[in-house]
Amino acid sequence: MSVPRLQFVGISKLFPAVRALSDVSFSVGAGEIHGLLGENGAGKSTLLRILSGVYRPTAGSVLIDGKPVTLANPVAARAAGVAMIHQELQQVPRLSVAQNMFLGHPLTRGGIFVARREQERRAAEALAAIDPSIDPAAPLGTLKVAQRQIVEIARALLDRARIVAMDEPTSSLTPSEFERLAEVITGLARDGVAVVYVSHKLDEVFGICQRATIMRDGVVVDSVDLASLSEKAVVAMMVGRELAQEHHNSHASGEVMLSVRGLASATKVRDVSFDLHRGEVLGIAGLVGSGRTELLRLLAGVDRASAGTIAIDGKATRFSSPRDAIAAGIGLVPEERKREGIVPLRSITSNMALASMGVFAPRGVIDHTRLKRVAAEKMSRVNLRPFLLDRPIRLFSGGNQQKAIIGRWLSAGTRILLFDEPTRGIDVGAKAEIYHLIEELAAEGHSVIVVSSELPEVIRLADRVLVMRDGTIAAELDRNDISEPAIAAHAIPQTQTPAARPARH
Amino acid sequence: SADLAPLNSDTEKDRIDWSQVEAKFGALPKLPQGTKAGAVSKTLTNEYWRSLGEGYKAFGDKVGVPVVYQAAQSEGDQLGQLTIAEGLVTQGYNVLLVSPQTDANLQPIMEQAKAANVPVVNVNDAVIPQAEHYVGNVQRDNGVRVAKWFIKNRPNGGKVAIVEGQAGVYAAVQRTDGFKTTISESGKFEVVASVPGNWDRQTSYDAATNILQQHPDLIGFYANNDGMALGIVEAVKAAGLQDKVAVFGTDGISDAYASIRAGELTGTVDSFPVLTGEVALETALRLVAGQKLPRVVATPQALITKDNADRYSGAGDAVRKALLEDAAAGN
Amino acid sequence: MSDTTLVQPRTEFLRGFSMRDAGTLIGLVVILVVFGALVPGFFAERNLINILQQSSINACLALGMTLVIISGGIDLSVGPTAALSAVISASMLVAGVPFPLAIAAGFAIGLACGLVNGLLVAYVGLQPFIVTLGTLSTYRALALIYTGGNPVLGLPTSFRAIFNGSLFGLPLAVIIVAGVAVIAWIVLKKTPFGEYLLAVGGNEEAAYIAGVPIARTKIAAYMISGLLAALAAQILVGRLGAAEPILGNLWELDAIAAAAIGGASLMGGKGSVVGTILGAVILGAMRNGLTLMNVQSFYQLLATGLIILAAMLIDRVTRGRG
Amino acid sequence: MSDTTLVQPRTEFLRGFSMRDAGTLIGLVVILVVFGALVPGFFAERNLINILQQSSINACLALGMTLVIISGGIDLSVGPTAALSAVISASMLVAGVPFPLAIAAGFAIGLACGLVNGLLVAYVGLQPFIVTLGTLSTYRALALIYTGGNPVLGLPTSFRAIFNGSLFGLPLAVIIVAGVAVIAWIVLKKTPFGEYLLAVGGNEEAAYIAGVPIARTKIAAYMISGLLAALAAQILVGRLGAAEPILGNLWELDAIAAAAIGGASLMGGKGSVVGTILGAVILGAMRNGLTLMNVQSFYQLLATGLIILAAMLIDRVTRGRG
Ligand SMILES: Nc1ncnc2c1ncn2[C@@H]1O[C@H](COP(=O)(O)OP(=O)(O)OP(=O)(O)O)[C@@H](O)[C@H]1O
Ligand SMILES: Nc1ncnc2c1ncn2[C@@H]1O[C@H](COP(=O)(O)OP(=O)(O)OP(=O)(O)O)[C@@H](O)[C@H]1O
Ligand SMILES: [Mg+2]
Ligand SMILES: [Mg+2]
Repeated sequence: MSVPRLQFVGISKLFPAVRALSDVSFSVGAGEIHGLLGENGAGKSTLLRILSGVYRPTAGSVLIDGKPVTLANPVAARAAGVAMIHQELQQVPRLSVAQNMFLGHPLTRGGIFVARREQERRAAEALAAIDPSIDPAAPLGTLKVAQRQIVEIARALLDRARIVAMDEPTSSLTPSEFERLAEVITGLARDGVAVVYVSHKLDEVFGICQRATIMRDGVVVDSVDLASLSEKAVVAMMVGRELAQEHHNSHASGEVMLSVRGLASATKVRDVSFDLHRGEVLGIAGLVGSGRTELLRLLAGVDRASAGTIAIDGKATRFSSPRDAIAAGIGLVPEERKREGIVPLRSITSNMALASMGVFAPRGVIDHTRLKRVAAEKMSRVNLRPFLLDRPIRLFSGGNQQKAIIGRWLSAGTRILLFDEPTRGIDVGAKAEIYHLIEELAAEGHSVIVVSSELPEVIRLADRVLVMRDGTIAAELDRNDISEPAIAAHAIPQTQTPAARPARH
Repeated sequence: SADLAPLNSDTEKDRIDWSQVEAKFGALPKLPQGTKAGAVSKTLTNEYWRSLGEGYKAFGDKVGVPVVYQAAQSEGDQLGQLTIAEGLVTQGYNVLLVSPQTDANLQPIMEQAKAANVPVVNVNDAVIPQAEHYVGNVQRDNGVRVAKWFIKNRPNGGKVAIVEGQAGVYAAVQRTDGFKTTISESGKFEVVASVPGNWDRQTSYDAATNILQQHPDLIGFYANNDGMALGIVEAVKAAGLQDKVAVFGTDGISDAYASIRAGELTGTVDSFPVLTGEVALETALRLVAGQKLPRVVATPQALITKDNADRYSGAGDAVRKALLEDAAAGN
Repeated sequence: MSDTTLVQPRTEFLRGFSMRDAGTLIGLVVILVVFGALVPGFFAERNLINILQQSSINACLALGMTLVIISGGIDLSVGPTAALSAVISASMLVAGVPFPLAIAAGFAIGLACGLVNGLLVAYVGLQPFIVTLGTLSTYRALALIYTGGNPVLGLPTSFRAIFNGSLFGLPLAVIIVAGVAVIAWIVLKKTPFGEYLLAVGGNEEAAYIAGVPIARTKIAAYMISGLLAALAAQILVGRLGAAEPILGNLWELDAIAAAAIGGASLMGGKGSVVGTILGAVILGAMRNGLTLMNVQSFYQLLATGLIILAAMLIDRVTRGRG
Repeated sequence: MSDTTLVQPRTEFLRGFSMRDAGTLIGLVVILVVFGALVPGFFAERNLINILQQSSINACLALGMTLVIISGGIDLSVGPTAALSAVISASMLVAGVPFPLAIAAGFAIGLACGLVNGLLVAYVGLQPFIVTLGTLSTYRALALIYTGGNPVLGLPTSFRAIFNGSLFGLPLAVIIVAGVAVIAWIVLKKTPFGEYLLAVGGNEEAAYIAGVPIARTKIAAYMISGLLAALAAQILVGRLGAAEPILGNLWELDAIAAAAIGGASLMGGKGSVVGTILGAVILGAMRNGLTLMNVQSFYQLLATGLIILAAMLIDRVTRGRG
């Protein structure tokens, strides 16, 4: 048997106060697509960051084609033939798409000037495989998250690397975009590239990976052949327990909590009307760019509506800031966690308490005893890991950051919760917890809106689904009518124009 | 003496000219053993203040009194200067010579020194209202002298311009006012511009360029110090007007003398910092010895032009002699 | 779960006095030891009190500056704000207005100056550096115009006693600023406003979505900075017995230096009250020591520059790659 | 591919001259029109040339500052760097060292000063503001110590002619700075280094992961800033005929103001060469106009402050929510 393309041998990584990896060993052959699975905080990103030269391992070594390599920095890793798609988008918004893709190793004319046209041409080629609609000359900041993620993927393809590491490359992508990505990845494997693929979407992993390594709390549980295992068995290995298959329970009452009429924004949302009932979980589905995020932002007071009314408990309200919406009982769990969700240098507790300072400081001074008690309570409810409430949130894995943001609204006593892609980048275990949580909230009489690009998620959670298309509501599906084909039928524009192209500014 | 009227060094009545001190109070009395003097200057980045320090040192050496001479880190560092002065008081110097950044920033020293029974002499420029002793020249007189030169040497009058020092600084205000008032009273001159130069060569150069551009028929500039005047000289040269425009500075730094000799700067009002330093330390030591002196000891100044530059730029004693002659002659 | 309780006490301690502050403290200790060895009488009680007193005005300003810096801004206009507040309040005193009213007016001016800065930053959305650079000139000009460039003299002696007295052998100014520091510490650590400041400076967008009143928080930071500048002005006027329109020249640089030495990040979201106070004392001790050593002013300037760099280096080394 | 060529000219133009620059240009036009109406002779060719000449030094510094600001830093030490470079180069000239050597030495000093700043920022990881605040004092002190505080006079006239001459009726200084601006524009827009600057200032982590040489990029920015400060010093020395150790006082503020008015963001990642030049001319035109109007010094200070604020406001309004 030939030497594996990539071998991790006894890798350990210690951060101050945290052992992120202990003695991790496994190998990936040339032409293999290898899944890397594990719950939030299992250490997947840390391992890949070691592979891509961002972190140095505390112990252990990485072998490429049997030879130990020193991956001292990203440049060395690239030179060793490693390309990486990072979980957090690593991009410069003010540079163009092509400039971002060639950042660090631009094409030049005579070694002096950046060969822009050439870069843009090559970028377009790489992008064409997944989303040809992206203009390589556009400033990256004008792209939507999903497109930015595609740019990130295309960038890794440019390198013609021997090893491609993908850390949740599809967290913002739709299933159809995944299909195209899958083709690209299989193509890479066919060319002998070793691919390490991290995703919380098990169907994807089962779809394209032959083997997978499963990690839990920084150690390898096992490297397995996926063909011989069920999803359920893999999940059990990931979480260390069996996850109960949950069913949808409705707690919706007839009482209207939130009533939206003719709501519109200056840019995208047009004439949206619907009611949200007490205890109801309302799903909003639609294609990327259909205006779901923007609708939630209007409801949460983040953006101003240009027309229409919002009434809560029958009382018409106007939001001039999220503060007003929060006072009215509405809270948003945003889509872009890093940019819109967390205050990176602050602790989990501070991040959690940010929206409910008034509650914790009834007389102007924060009651830290109470704050700690509530933080401990809420964070154990969302199962934060590691359970270090005073640690800066930036040191937590993405999934755990999300839990703190959810905790924020739990402690603020919010009655209407708006989730924008609530489980993006969140593992199966936590996902189940969050689903359970959403149901509990509904049972307690909260009203919930869930925007999600994962149809199973919508189907699992929603009592009722609104399908958005081009900024407006194309259909309303009752619980009994909810199905993937039904949603897809309404989401896709009837005329055969290409799927809603994002507006550029 | 809390009821001491706020000092105006230019107009104070209780004053004596430096040339009269010896005649009136006799030779410097014997000093207590171990007398040492502390001095705080405004800045050492300007030659004027360094020369003042040389004067202190020269006189100190002559009479065997050690002098420390410290300065703030930059002009305008008001609290830094206060820190320095406070340090000198706590260190037990017998007399303090201070040249404050502003009229008020060394005020606390007056009280601390009083408590420690240390006399304080305010030397030149900014004036501490509570000062019991002041040694220095009449700031206003600076401008007046230059104005008189114009009245005498440019009998036909014409347009003149002023480049001022830092806004709000006593010396700058007084000098400007002296010039403006005197030259305006003559009736033949017009002050077409009076703009800030912030004690800065480059700023003054730019200001002068702009003024000359607007008034090519200008006949003269008056600058509140020599650095600014030397910047103006360059602007005048660049405009090709060196034969038509007279430029005057203030302070009498060595560069100004060099420029006057080279025929570029028309003149400067020298306030003889070295001599001022000597007079100031002498005054301070007389106070240490217990003499009661008038509140202001006026030091000399003279308008220097090419004609008389040599008379005022020789060795220390020669200048002293020349100035004593001037004083006797009453100018 | 079990080790959470173990970790807690240390965490609690670290909250009040972080690793970062320990770094600054080491910097201060090094400087004190060096000067103590070089300068006889440096550790005399009188001299230590002098250091505190000489640091008090800068510390007062630096506390306000720290809050502004944490919010992601900067306030270059503290000196002119102090000057404007000083001359107006002083001329009211000279005109016979009762003390409390005149002092209140001075504080009101400080607040108003801060308000203007805050409004331009928070509502108009201009860059803090350039806004306060503009108001730096503007407020200074107003102070000069108001007084015609002359100092305001002849303040009632009884007024001066308020800010210039002593209590338990400590100058009142030191006690007042210590009080301000305690309040600032409480505000930053214990109140919603403190959390808001850290959040706004740390991630404005996230803070906005979480319902933090961005504009109000920023404006409040600038107003506090203005208020503390006015307080510093009162202390100084009490010390000097006069209010000058050119008072407070270059104060902003010292205040920023103190905050930065103390660990505030000019990128926002980070800063410490304890650190800032230590930073101000480092700068004060340095000036005092250099003067006592009779270092010539050019070399003092050199030492100032090098010590700022050294303090940052020591701090950098002691806290590691943080 | 076919419509690329159609779109090209507009894109190309917009790339060079953005909306943001248009805002700055409007600011400049407003100021010119106002002064033109108030001051007779403001639009005289001679005066316009004066404005350019008087803006040239600040523009030169501001270009370097812009690069540093784009990289996410700031350089407060430009004035003292210029002074140190000026006095050393001038004393070599006075000592009879050949021009090219003396000028090269001056430039080398500028580069060295920038290198120190850059190393402390990039390798030691100190905050740019505080590093250059420290070197601001340090370099100034070195210049003062080197000269004993005295200006260096008696420069050969033939040397002065180099930077003080005219070509086609334009002062050489203006032509030199225009050349520097063109180079800076090309560097920023067309070279990898320009991209790296934007990337490092825009998202340092992403830049690092992409393999951008972070440290080298930052150091280069500070070295360019130092070099341009040295160039500004040569121009000024040529103009004034003297190299003073106190030269360049407060230059940093003017340079930062020009860059900020021109659209540079002190948060990094953003800035425009065209905008900076316009910003420098705005400031120059303002000073010129106020002097010609013979505005009294207090009111000039007031006007300076208000015009900086107004320029930022005009700009803010014209570019909308950007
Ligand atoms: N820079 C750091 N400093 C300290 N701890 C860190 C750092 N980066 C990661 N960790 C910790 O290391 C552990 C592993 O994190 P990692 O990001 O690798 O998890 P992950 O498996 O990628 O999770 P997710 O699925 O949420 O992305 C977590 O406990 C995390 O908090
Ligand atoms: N703050 C904003 N400023 C400008 N344009 C925006 C803003 N937010 C959204 N858009 C644009 O509005 C359009 C609708 O995007 P939106 O994010 O609402 O879609 P979505 O259906 O939520 O898609 P996704 O699932 O990717 O979030 C997009 O073209 C997006 O670029
Ligand atoms: Mg991860
Ligand atoms: Mg969305």
